[in-house]
Amino acid sequence: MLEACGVSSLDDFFSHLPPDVRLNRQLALPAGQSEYEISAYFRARADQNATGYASFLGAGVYNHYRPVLVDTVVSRGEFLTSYTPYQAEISQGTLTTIFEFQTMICQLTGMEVANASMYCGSTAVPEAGMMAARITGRNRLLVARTLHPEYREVLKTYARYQGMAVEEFGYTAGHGTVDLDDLDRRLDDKTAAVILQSPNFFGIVESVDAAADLAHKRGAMLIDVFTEAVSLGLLEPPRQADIIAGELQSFAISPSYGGPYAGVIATREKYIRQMPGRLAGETKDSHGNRAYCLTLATREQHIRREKATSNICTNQALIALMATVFMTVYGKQGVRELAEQNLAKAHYLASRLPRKFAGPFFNEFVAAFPGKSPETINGMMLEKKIIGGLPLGRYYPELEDCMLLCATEMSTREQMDVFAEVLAQ
Amino acid sequence: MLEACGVSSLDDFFSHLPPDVRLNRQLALPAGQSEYEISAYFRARADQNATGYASFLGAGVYNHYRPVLVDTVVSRGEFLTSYTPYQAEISQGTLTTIFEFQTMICQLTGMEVANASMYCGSTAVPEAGMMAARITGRNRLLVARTLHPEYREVLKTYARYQGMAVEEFGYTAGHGTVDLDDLDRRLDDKTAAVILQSPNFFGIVESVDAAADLAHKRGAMLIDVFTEAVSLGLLEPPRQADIIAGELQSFAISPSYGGPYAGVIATREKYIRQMPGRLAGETKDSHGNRAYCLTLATREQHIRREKATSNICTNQALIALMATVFMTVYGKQGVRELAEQNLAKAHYLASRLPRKFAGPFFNEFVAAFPGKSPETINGMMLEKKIIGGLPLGRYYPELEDCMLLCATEMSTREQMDVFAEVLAQ
Amino acid sequence: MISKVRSHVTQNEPLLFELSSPGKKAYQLPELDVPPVDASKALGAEHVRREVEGFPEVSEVEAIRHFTRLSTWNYAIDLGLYPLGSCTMKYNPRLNEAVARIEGLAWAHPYQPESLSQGAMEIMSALESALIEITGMDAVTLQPAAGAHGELTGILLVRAYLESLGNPRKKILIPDSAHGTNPATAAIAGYAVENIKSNDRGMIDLELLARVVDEDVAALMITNPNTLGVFEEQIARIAEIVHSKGAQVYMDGANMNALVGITRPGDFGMDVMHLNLHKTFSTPHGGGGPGSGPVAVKKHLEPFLPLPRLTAGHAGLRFDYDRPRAIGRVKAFYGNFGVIVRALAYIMAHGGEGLRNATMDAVLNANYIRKKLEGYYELPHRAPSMHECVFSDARQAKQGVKTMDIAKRLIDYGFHPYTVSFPLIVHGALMIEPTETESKRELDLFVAALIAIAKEVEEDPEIVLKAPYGTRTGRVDEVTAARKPVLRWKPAD
Amino acid sequence: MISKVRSHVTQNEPLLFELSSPGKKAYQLPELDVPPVDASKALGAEHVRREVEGFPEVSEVEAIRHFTRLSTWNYAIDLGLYPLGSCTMKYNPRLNEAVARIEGLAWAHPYQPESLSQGAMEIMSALESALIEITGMDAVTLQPAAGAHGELTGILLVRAYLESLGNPRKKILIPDSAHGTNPATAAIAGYAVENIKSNDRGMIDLELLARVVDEDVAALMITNPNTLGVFEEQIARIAEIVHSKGAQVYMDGANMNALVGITRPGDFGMDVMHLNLHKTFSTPHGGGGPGSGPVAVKKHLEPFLPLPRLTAGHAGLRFDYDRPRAIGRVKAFYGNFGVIVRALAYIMAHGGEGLRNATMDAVLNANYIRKKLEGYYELPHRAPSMHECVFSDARQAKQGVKTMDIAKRLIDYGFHPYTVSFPLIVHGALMIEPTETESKRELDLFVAALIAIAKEVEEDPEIVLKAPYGTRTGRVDEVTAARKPVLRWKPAD
Ligand SMILES: Cc1ncc(COP(=O)(O)O)c(C=O)c1O
Ligand SMILES: Cc1ncc(COP(=O)(O)O)c(C=O)c1O
Repeated sequence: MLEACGVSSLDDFFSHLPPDVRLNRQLALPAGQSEYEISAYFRARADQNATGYASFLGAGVYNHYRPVLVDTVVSRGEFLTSYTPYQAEISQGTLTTIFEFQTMICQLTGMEVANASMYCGSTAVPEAGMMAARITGRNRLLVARTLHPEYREVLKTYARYQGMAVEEFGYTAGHGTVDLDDLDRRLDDKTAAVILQSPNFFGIVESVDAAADLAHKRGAMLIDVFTEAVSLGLLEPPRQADIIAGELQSFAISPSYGGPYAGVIATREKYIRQMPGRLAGETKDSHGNRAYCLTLATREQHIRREKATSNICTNQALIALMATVFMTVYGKQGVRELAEQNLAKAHYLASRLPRKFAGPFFNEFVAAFPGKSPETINGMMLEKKIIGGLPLGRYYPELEDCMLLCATEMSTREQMDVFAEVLAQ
Repeated sequence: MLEACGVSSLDDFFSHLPPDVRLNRQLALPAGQSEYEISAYFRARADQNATGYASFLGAGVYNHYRPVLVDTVVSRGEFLTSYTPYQAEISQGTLTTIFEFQTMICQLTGMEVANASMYCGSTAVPEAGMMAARITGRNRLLVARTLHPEYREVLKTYARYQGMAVEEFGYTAGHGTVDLDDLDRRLDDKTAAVILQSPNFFGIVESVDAAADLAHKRGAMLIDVFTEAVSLGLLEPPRQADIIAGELQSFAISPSYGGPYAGVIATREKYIRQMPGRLAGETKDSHGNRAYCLTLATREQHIRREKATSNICTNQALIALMATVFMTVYGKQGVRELAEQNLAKAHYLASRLPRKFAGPFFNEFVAAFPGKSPETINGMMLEKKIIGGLPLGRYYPELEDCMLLCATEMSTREQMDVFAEVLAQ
Repeated sequence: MISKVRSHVTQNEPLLFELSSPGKKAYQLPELDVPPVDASKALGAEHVRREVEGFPEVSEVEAIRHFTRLSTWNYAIDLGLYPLGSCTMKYNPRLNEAVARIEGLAWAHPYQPESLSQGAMEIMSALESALIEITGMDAVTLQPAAGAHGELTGILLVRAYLESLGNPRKKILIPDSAHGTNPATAAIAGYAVENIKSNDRGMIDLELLARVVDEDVAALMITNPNTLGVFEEQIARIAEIVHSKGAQVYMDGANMNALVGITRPGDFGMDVMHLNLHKTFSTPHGGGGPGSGPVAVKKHLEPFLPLPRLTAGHAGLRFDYDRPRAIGRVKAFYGNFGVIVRALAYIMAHGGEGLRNATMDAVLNANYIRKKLEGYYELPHRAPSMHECVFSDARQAKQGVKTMDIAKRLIDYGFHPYTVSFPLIVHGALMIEPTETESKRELDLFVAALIAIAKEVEEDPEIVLKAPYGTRTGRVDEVTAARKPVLRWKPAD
Repeated sequence: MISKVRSHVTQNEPLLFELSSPGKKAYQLPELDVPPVDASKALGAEHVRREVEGFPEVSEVEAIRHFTRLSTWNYAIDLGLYPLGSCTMKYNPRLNEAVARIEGLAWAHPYQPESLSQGAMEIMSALESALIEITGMDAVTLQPAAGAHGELTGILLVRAYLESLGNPRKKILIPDSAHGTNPATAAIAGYAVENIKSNDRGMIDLELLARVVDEDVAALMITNPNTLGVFEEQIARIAEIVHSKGAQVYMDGANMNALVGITRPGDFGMDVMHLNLHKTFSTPHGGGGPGSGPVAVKKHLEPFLPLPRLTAGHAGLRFDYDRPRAIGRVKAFYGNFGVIVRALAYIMAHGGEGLRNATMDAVLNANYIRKKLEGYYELPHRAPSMHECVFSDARQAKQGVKTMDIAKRLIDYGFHPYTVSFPLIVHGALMIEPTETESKRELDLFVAALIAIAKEVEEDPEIVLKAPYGTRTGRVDEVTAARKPVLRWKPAD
């Protein structure tokens, strides 16, 4: 091949690089290793992590069973090793699954359109905020303190340099739901959108429609956020919301120490052209057969460049496919039964613990231990091979004696009983 | 559908069964369980088994690394969930891999033809014996005591009712190789075949050709058996053998507590029609393109019935495919380097232990501990999370103070040093 | 008109050996942590080969592409209905693959101490118990590697038992509808085979049977439901007749998918039988195997079961090798454990009721197909169908179209064919077994395809005779393959 | 004539919703071991939905067949060359998939105690160190989720840095050859974009650059090698010019596959850059993602890196949240850990020398294709190619054939097309990046296909204009799709 290229050595291909920028040594990295050694390395790292623990952690990342079919499907080379489906004639497999994904997200959220995925829930929120700003021509975002704290941090990072003001509104000490009066006070004609989460960070179901009414009165949009997709199997979606931004990790996406996950944005038809991210649409091929392709690309960076609705390019396609398979496996009955089991488990655990808030909750709730430190309690639990809840002090100073607990279909009664008993001591 | 069938209930389909043979209750089995519960059950069983132990067990089942590609390939539904390739036009994938398998087995064994697989090495041996009996018209089998003891047991079970006499010949106390004089003494004109294993059960390389010469002098055939396929990467195949019967477990087939494995029979072209098992052959399709199909079916039970060369039907296709992928991944260089590593590891371990036999060995050898019981030694090893060797007393009373040890590329120097040190105490 | 499939580009691929080029590799070994050993010194130069001549040399990406491309040339259950009669090609839950790969199971060595094998042994004993309940027999061995291997084991048990009574006897009776493995097995077990003709209902003729059973008969090998998918309604009488002459009844249980939860061989007089775990209990067939053929027996045959026997000891489960009357071993180690794991997982997922429902759905699907097609294809036997139905090409043959031609044409319609020309008692058989895991949708498409083909045969038989057209490989010349066998690749010289 | 592919039946398949029928299920949940809870009571009736309307109901076998059938409609790396320029579609070792699924990694919760997360943190820190060595930069954050996300992070770092010096400045300079994410990113970061024209060698024009860089310029976003696959030979000078006006140089590292082991951005003056782990370091692209876009910076930007920062504490690794000058978070948690695992596995498998060899092979393959095709396709820029080469359809356009038509025709020849009409500075671009994992055999087939198409264009352009023919789906009407968007399935009413 060198000959064909008319060079005598591979080095010749780099001879035009200025010598002073060349690296005149090998990279200082260990020599290449075998499959066996590499998997041994990662198994050893895995063993340093928590294994064999029961856990009551949620807070945006949930411990749900992953049906075997999920990896069976995403491991097929035809899905795993294909690129973004720009060439529709040899990408109908991916395109069809995206179209099905978009449809199922609409069915779950009650929205009219959904995109093909965002990086994750936390980045979907600022994208939704920017979208609202474009639509309303306003630049102020009101965000609930009951939105996931890390989501709020991401929102602030994104908003900061776009002249978008981000202001928070509070929650009621009794119910742990958004403080509608506080929201109403802060709403003004510059407000592009009100952003809240339901079930909120405390696991409590918000009255999104009430907040939406307030927002709409001032010409602002309502952005609803979800982190626990399983709740949608049981919860009435917020019909009054204008945009829904969510995280699908609960749908067969392993926690994987924080990612990759899949975010999504759903909204009303009329806002499509302001939507970020890829969209698959239905059309026909030259034989008149139904076919799918990526569409409305004029919103996107590769066409619109600095005027694009977002800079997103690579998204989370394969992860979204996991969610698609998950939704297919559970289906209509399954998503409901699954949600009901989560509800029952969390309520069983809650029934044995001191709850902080009175609001209705799904599979997470805040437990308060006046005078005790959540860290100490978690320490006791570790000895029982249980990872307790998330101490809330770091995010909510006023809740420093509280922890956020989660129970899912994977939590056994036995584990929950042990947790309660250890506490009782 | 019931309607279409003209019945009112599923039970109607069984109404013609005599009432007295009907089961009038549900089967007494636990109610159906979820994926999650079932995998939990099997994980719990797995935890009752040895896990996290180093092991020096071989004796027909070897601990070799399984390249990731193997499961990647055999997990593809197109291979995993297809049937025996009777319909060639939609089975070219399977047929081609079988043809490649047959070819690589020939290349490894130096034979001219190989079949598509037998159940395992232990059943391939009697099939080879029956084959020799058909070819020679004789009915006596001389089998080496250095053939795997369980293989000999299986051979006797098969031979017993076919009027085939199975007689054993011994090994030399010094070298642990077959006793050629004893063999020569026992050879007669009724002998259909001489059966021996190389490397033999003691891990020692036999001089197969010498035995072959003796056999051929009396018009008997020589059947060579291998249990450690990796040895063929380094060992000159027995060119004088007439039939080779082997076990491919070493080629990316997990030990799986004894099965499923894949056996194989290879021989000379002239004996094809006496061969048991399936064969894939090359031909053309209606467009003149190269194609493959199962062939020479007239040897098989579904055509020949009681006159078939064997009663085998279902074989070990998917397991043979694992071996095919393994041979592909390692290839010409790899099978040799792998064999060389096995040789080096076993010789390192042997260098620190008292060897029983002087014969040349590959990756297994017999260690003798005069006055000590191998069981006691293994007991000490277990405390160090090491599974020792196979005590030989049960199979060879004269070797009750011996154990068979194996080291492969998976055995680390550290493990072997620990083993030696524990012994030293 | 063909609505099930469309044609699409699929990659060509040479043989590995044609793809190979010197120096390429797809592997890497850990660095050797012990001194290297000179092979010729250690083994003797005469024992060391120069290389494995002709062995492939490819890169990792070439390897995965090779097998991925080849795989796309296959049809499979994961792609659609696979109605092979007598093969029970049902969907195989992927969970089974996952559990069989759990490290502590997949990497268990058969010789590791029993104390460190209790998990594996418990799995085996759990499956034995389940199969005993399902078959109504008294004991089970999991050692046989497949159905035919189970048959051999079973017939050897019969032989050992009869021998223990003083006379192994000479022959085995086998209905002419039986699967080829039955007579082949009898022969290996040293018995003469006497075929008995089925009556016009496709069942055993009791008079005939009564006439042929005598003191020379060791056993009757019967398949129930038989290969026509018909339940032997006189099964109890049949057993009586055979037993009356001191012979045994061997049941080929390959068709248990029609009986599980409905009736039990142990309850209708069978003495010994095998099961095909890879059919009834869903191990994927993997292009031809692996299988597992457990043998279930009545008490009187139990002492003869192969070595070793799994038994409960004081310190948990153990293998018993001390059984003087045992026939010996039929296989090294304990059976195809990996398949045993899958079968148990399948049984656990279904439970008693689920297994029974599966049986009923299997029978429903077969009868649905029979009903929909009986107007278009000849139904040689009218007895009620269980899990499969068998048509003949009698009508189509008048146009010169044979069952094999119809089978090939089915491929163009997007289906794997049914079993062709078996059982032998039906001339030009179309043997169709849909299994319970097929949806009505898939069955309707299949029925529509066979009806369309029947019409093609009427209107233009040529179309059918030259099929398939849609496949990357046209009809394959099997005659030449057998006449001049090419069984391995050789470098072109 | 087309030797790479043949057409074969592939299964049709409706949408899930068309497949669905009431009552079917593919799941089973464990039995509830706690008292059930009445949802309306617990949540308030108004919060409880009746059902998820339209949600699918299918059986397990229907589910697996659905996705298996759909998958066969895709092209993929596992099937062949995927020469998308700028996308680095290399083969992805399957080992990476296996290690990413090890339970202790895949099931690690981001909030589990740091003491029980040391393994995960060690992996992250090992990758950070490797990337620092590879890029020659001083610090790395693994938080960004993809390249574009890394760009945003990087530009925010520049902004925060400049702000700390008193003035964030107004604009970002971007060559007209840049990827669309560059300007899009600049805009989100609140900067005006000024495009700068490339010179006729496809590189940055130094005079022009010197003229446009002023105190309003925050940064130059440069891609090196640029999207023509050309190394900016004046890169050091460029950095000097930019720095001389107090601006920063941002390097888009999407093309690092051309540089790893050969030269390091840190050594030629780059201040900040992102890497696409899912390109250079081989995470499979999965039909569009996931990715990971670590950002590497020089010391002066380190204080501004996003929260939290992985640091070595006395009790092992810990996350530092106490960094007042940090830009904040760009993503919840710590980054796409699963992709990080894959990238580290890839780097470990190659080692330093292996990575360098990969780079050289990638450049060799691109140059080989360039050489073989330059006689048939217009090469608008003659500067030496690195990992990719860019042709234009100038010659074929004379026959009315555009790069997209040639791309579609390539599909008939069994290949995925190259990147079409990017970079924008080349009219009708054919952007070809083979990557190092392709064999000469596959490259030769690809070259032959493009040559054959060039001939077809001469002899009978019509053929090319109507392609593809071999696919189950003909050329797709994207115009209608955009004009009347149908973005979800709705029940036919
Ligand atoms: C009726 C019948 N009996 C026996 C067998 C043999 O079983 P196996 O193929 O597992 O050896 C089969 C399998 O095809 C069969 O259909
Ligand atoms: C040159 C260049 N820059 C940036 C990007 C954006 O990277 P990502 O798709 O990971 O966001 C790409 C990817 O297509 C690219 O090719």
